[in-house]
Amino acid sequence: MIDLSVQIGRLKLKNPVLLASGTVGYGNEIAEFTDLSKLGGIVTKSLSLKPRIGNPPQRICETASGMLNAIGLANVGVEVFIKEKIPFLKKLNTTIICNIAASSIEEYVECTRILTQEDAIAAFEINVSCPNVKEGGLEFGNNLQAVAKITEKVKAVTDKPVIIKLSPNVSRISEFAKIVKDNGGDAVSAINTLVGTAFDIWTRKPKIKNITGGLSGPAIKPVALAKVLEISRNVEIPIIGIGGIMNWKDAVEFMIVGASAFQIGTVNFINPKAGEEIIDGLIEYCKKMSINRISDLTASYEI
Amino acid sequence: MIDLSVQIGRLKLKNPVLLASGTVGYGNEIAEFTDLSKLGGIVTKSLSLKPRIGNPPQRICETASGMLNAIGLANVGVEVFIKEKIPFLKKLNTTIICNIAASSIEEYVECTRILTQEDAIAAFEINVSCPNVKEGGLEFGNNLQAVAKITEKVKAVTDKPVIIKLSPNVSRISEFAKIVKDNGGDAVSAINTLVGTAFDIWTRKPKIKNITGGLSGPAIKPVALAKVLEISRNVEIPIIGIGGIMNWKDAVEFMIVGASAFQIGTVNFINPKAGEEIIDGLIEYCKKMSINRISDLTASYEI
Amino acid sequence: MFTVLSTVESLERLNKNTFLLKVKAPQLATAIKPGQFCNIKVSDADYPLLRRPFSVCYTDGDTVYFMFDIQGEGTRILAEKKTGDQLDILGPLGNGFNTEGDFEVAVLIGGGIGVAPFPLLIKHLEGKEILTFVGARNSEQLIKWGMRNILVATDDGSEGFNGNVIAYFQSEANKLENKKIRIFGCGPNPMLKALQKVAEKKYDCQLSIESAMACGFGICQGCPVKKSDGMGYYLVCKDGPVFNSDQIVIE
Amino acid sequence: MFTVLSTVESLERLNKNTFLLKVKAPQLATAIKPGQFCNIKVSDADYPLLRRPFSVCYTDGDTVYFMFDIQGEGTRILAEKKTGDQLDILGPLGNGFNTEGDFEVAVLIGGGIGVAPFPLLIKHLEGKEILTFVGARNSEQLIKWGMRNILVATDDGSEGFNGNVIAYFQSEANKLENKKIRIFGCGPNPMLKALQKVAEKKYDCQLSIESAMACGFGICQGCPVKKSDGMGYYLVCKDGPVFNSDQIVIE
Ligand SMILES: Cc1cc2nc3c(=O)[nH]c(=O)nc-3n(C[C@H](O)[C@H](O)[C@H](O)COP(=O)(O)OP(=O)(O)OC[C@H]3O[C@@H](n4cnc5c(N)ncnc54)[C@H](O)[C@@H]3O)c2cc1C
Ligand SMILES: Cc1cc2nc3c(=O)[nH]c(=O)nc-3n(C[C@H](O)[C@H](O)[C@H](O)COP(=O)(O)OP(=O)(O)OC[C@H]3O[C@@H](n4cnc5c(N)ncnc54)[C@H](O)[C@@H]3O)c2cc1C
Ligand SMILES: Cc1cc2nc3c(=O)[nH]c(=O)nc-3n(C[C@H](O)[C@H](O)[C@H](O)COP(=O)(O)O)c2cc1C
Ligand SMILES: Cc1cc2nc3c(=O)[nH]c(=O)nc-3n(C[C@H](O)[C@H](O)[C@H](O)COP(=O)(O)O)c2cc1C
Ligand code: FES
Ligand code: FES
Repeated sequence: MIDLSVQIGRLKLKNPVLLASGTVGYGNEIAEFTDLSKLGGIVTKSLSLKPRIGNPPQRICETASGMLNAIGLANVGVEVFIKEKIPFLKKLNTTIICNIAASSIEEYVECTRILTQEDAIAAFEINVSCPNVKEGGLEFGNNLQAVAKITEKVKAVTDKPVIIKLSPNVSRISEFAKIVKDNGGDAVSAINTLVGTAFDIWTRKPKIKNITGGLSGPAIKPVALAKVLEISRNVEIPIIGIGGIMNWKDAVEFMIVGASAFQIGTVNFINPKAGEEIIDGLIEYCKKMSINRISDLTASYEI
Repeated sequence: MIDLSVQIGRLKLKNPVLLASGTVGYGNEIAEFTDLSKLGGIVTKSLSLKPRIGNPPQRICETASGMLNAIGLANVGVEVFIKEKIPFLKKLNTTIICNIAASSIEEYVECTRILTQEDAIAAFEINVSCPNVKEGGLEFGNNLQAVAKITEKVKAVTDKPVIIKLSPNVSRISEFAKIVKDNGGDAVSAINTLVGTAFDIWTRKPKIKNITGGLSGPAIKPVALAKVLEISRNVEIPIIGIGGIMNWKDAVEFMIVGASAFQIGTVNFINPKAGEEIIDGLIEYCKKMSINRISDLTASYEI
Repeated sequence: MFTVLSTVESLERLNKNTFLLKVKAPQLATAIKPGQFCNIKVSDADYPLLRRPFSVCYTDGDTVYFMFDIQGEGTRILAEKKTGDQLDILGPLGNGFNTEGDFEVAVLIGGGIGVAPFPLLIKHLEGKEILTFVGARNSEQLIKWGMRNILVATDDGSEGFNGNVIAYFQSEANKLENKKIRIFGCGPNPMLKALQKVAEKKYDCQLSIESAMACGFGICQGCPVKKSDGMGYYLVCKDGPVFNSDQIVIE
Repeated sequence: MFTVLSTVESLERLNKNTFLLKVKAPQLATAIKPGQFCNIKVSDADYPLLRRPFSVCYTDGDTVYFMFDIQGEGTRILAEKKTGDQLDILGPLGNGFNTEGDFEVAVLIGGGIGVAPFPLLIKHLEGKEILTFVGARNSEQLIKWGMRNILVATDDGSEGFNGNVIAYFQSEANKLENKKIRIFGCGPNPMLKALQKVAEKKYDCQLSIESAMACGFGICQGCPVKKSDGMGYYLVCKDGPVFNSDQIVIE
């Protein structure tokens, strides 16, 4: 028997497969396709204190081996989330990581303070890196002091593990991982989407109403791997790898370069059973490689 | 007749199509496939003062809609370039832009000082952004002060236009464009490759000996477009757009978001006649859109 | 909602740009309602990345029909499928047309490939009087497969009414004045916008609309359409693709 | 060097994993020398992105032959080509084997798909005595198409010599002692390394080597192989793919 469980700081997952924020909603639709209880966990859509209706259309567009999105953090807000979404999430029998995106440090703190009382939530992922909202998002994610402060203040209001989701749109992501660690953060997720755009050459208008969007999918995998490797080689902090994972091979690659667990995003849109299939693939791989504990893969690169 | 000529500061090109540094060598091999005299110009492989043998294999690997390279700036050095390559380049009847990559500010200056005496060279492109050499490269490209100094010092030793090739591996590329402008730079090229990596899951070794490489090709086009747009909206400086251009449509997109000219790189490996084909496509597009001067396309986005 | 590996039974060319694809997919064929759509993976590889949404055109026993126009790379690949090929389909998606309720005449108005969902709709409208307005640029691009009581309009007048399909409907509408009608519209946005205006406060009207989509089943939030009450957005894939004409604002 | 749009004449399966592809490409057929290769665009789309390099296997009139193993996505797509399909080929590339000079016996040693360039080489070796050592994992994977005077070695002993092809050659080498021989080797790196050692200072030996490649014609510098004199790198695509055994260091 292969031990698939992994530990992200104090957070134990039955396996390293997480569904990424913004790519599973609140779990209900995807549950029709796949048995979520088999997964390591799901990360819920970024929540803000008040509901957000999101950006006007067009919100997405396909690119070479990738897609751009500017959803604008459409979400139901903390109150409705607790009332309407948590009851369903509770029944899933998988680890629930609650992702929070806010426009001010105070809002991050306030959301966490309220949500930490919910037993269903095992940990928080703090999204300081959404490129698609004007007020906060990118500004925070590219600012070491802001990330330090958010980490520190959020930690102060919750006992649950706090994971900071980092922006790839920076020169040295490891500096951000370090500041998260120094301010008590339990782990980092890397990466969120890259800022990108696309224009219609006949109308000369952006294909996405928000002008720029976040690039995800296989196109960004090499960048994401390099970011995870950079953190892994420079900072001692658990890493959740994200970016372009389509199958178990990609997932293994992320663990090798340093990830303790990983999230799958865009692939859920194409193959909502990808999470389960990846678990099967991981087991086969471990057998072939005579690996007993999947966590031994983490940062097992040979350089 | 459509006027295809474009002006990059003081540099006039017969059309906006340039072949990117490192993807045409010194022009001789690709000349077998395509009539280089039809193109706007070619940018020669990054030169350093002394020859460099480059990185050990494996230097390249394919990724989803992209490729990683870590050539390590293999080049013949300034002396051999002048003696052996310039005579051929002279005969091409196209604009020659000489790209320089160095490990110190002094080396940049020294290379430029020597090369500026060559009539065949119309302009310099200063590569402050190669991710694949340890000493300089990335360090310079991510450091505003270094870019300022390189621009200023290189400008001091040449009367020819100086184009600074910017790194995309930064938070705000427009800050770099601004510092180039403030220090007398004539134009910027954007973008160089994104830092990326790939690992073999069976050996757990990097697929590229240098561990990380530069990501190019269609995968990076959305990122490159966003960087060009960011510069275009924030700094008044001519921009040469680069990144993932495969055909005339991609080229038009770059001009719409702000490029005065553009460079094609990876596509030369796949279709060495791409440059000529793009010119044909541009002409057709202009006809359809009733555009008389291609330069009217630059920054013609409707936002 | 589920994914199935269907088998291509045939691919037929209906006109220069339009194809009729039949796949064997028993589970889907049973589950589908008119106006619903499926999200199809056009190739085994990760390219093109996203699935492509297509209305279900018709079902017959175990067989599901799709009608599509070649638009770009994805539909080009789809048009190369051969009998026996496997096709990964996700569906059924969306809400479909509401055929319940009290009306005598079903007026179907379709522009271009917008007629795709009508054959199955017609099957479900048994017992009603049906009129199908079919519009196209020219007679070569007209799609008549599976339609009933066809009234043709072409932009260039090469067949039928000379003009757009909404104008044609308006010119014929007086003949329907004494009957209780319900309109089912599907086509490009400008057409739907015009239809919406015509229907305003006058006709019972359902519109099937398109949107860029990533998932097709409600998890990406990529497919918003503005609610007419100003209270944010519906998701086209989940809340639609069929809406009552007065529910939404078409851009 | 040029690009041509060739037409697929046939695709034949030689064994479980190996295919023989024939394309009509007159200009190429005339230009090509044994040991040269071509860089093939396996699909019309931008996916897979890069061309795939393949040795020319044989030429016959206007027809060029390639022999290939399915390895990954690119060769999988190539194996689906049908008669009449167009194929964009860039070539001829590299330097090819040197068949000039003074030798009596040509000893061809190939491992796996490494035998691909031998049929054309054999054609150009007319008048010489030829011995072809063909190695494979097992008899199922042996490739004999277009070879002459075949000496078989299989790793599992299922056919011919039980062991690798270099060991087999060594065991036979004494029979050639009085003749002037030239070795032509092609196959996986470990095999070539072993052959290089065997040939050292003893045999005239040319090796055709592989490398990851982007362009195939000398502009990307992606395909270095270390020079044995320590003075940097050769480019496999331009300076090779055939090298004298003592010119290079194989990793
Ligand atoms: C609910 C729904 C039902 C549809 N039913 C049909 C149908 O029955 N028959 C038919 O021919 N077409 C239908 N379409 C449109 C069809 O999805 C597009 O023509 C197809 O996605 C184009 O893909 P492509 O790769 O050929 O084009 P490309 O232009 O290369 O596609 C690029 C991207 O844009 C998206 N896209 C392009 N056009 C559209 C569009 N009109 N709507 C949504 N996304 C688009 C693609 O999905 C892809 O992600 C429907 C669309 C929706 C949303
Ligand atoms: C000069 C030369 C001649 C060759 N001749 C033949 C031949 O005659 N018959 C044959 O079957 N194969 C030959 N090969 C190997 C062939 O190029 C690869 O098998 C093929 O590129 C694999 O592509 P893929 O997409 O199927 O595999 P993937 O593994 O999916 O390819 C991924 C990437 O790796 C590269 N790659 C993978 N394997 C190799 C390899 N062995 N050498 C170089 N690049 C590789 C591909 O080109 C691609 O860029 C030759 C290679 C070289 C360099
Ligand atoms: C449509 C869409 C919506 C997303 N929404 C969020 C979000 O609300 N919060 C967040 O932290 N990340 C969000 N992301 C980013 C993903 O969680 C993930 O970091 C990114 O997509 C890269 O992974 P992938 O390549 O596997 O998709 C979103 C991504 C997509 C494609
Ligand atoms: C193999 C390779 C070598 C390159 N070498 C250089 C170089 O020497 N100097 C430089 O400034 N850029 C170099 N580049 C970067 C390109 O000039 C270009 O900026 C980048 O590839 C993005 O454009 P593309 O997507 O069109 O390839 C190289 C790119 C590739 C793929
Ligand atoms: S397409 Fe994903 S929510 Fe509608
Ligand atoms: S493959 Fe490009 S130089 Fe050899």
